[in-house]
Amino acid sequence: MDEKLFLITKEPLNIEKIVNKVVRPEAGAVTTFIGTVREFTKGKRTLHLEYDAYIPMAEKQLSRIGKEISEKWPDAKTAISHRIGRLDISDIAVIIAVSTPHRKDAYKANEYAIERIKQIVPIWKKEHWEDGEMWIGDQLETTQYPKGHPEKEEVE
Amino acid sequence: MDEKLFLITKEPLNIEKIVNKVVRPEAGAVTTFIGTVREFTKGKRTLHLEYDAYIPMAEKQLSRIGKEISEKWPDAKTAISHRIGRLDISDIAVIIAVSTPHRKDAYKANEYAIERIKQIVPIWKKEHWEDGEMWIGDQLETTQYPKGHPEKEEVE
Amino acid sequence: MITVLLFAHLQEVVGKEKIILDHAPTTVRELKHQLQTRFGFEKLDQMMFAINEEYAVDEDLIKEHDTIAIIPPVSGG
Amino acid sequence: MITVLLFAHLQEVVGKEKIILDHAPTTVRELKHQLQTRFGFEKLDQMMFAINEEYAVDEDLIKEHDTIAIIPPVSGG
Repeated sequence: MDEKLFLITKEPLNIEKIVNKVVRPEAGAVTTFIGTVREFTKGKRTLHLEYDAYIPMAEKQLSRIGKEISEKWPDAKTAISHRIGRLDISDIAVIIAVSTPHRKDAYKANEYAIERIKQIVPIWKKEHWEDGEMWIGDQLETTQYPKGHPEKEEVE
Repeated sequence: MDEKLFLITKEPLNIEKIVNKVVRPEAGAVTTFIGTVREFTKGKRTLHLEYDAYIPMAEKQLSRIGKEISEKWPDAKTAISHRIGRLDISDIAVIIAVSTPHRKDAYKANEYAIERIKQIVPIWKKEHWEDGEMWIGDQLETTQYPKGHPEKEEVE
Repeated sequence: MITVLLFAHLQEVVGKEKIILDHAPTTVRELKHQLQTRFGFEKLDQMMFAINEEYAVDEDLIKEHDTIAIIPPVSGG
Repeated sequence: MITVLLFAHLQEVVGKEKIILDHAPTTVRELKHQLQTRFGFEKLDQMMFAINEEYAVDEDLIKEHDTIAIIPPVSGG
């Protein structure tokens, strides 16, 4: 199960395990992005977080991001795991690992992955503060989907 | 000893351990760069590598890179470990971990670190091929140090 | 019959993980209309919709036994 | 007396990890000159030099008991 390259899981994430999914003799560089639960956002203190996902679709979307990366950077190999359920401060929510023969691509492809996750993967975060809680939507705050769907180039 | 943020070591590198040196409640993003031994470079097959370092100076230079990063990205925290001695294919030679409150900085600061390592840290790699061996110099192949020293902005 | 899956705050507001509709609306647009008029859903223009785990546009057709998901702006990562 | 540390291919070519000089040359430039004439070192212009673990330029002064390192182009990472 957790040998999947693209995984949504309730279990704590292990960096080593995810990196090992992409390490290859022909790759000299692996970049990882590790998203952890931050305590303060714009001065407001988070007690803990809760993540929900449309699991089968989220895994499909993660794997589509992997495919997009392979199209843009043909020698890249990508693995992404996202945790759901309750997470405490400094817990790891997401790990993206990308291996490439040369390092510049590994950085670019990795950053591409996190941006795409925030656009197209059906995962939602609920913030729990001292004085309340809220499901957070549209972190990028750049798109409003006036037509009820992402633009063509975002979903194709 | 291996709680040092900037370390040269003969021991295998552990990603989790190095990431944990920079995880903080105020940081939501950690990027890592993991440099592994690549089997083929420009079509030539590497059997294994050997790294040598001027250890005390190399650790000083790594820690100077950490300081440079803190000047450019004041909220960043950096840890770097570089392994020396004999390394086989896919072994990890270097791990750079950078945590920041926001992700864009974590990518930029991390990439800055690997570029600087290749400029100013006294570590040398010896390639062992099927038909010979050689100490590799000046991987960037951009500088020749005609004056016998790096330019001012590189060492200050 | 179609299934409409709810997530995040929608799931909490409606108090259910899914809604079962006896008759499949013809399109996503028609489904949105029904959700608004029959169930009082608001701000559906800010939601994405998926049919069988793939993003769908207003014009996409809905078939019997399809699974539709209402997808609020995502906030993973 | 000063110590001159050698690394990588220089260490192998010379067959030693360091050279001890009885008298400290006055500057890095003067040291380079001695290394060339007395020990036959080549391509020193392509090397960096460090005095006591800090990069040094040709004009930098060398003192008694300093540790000098000859630093070939680096290839870590």
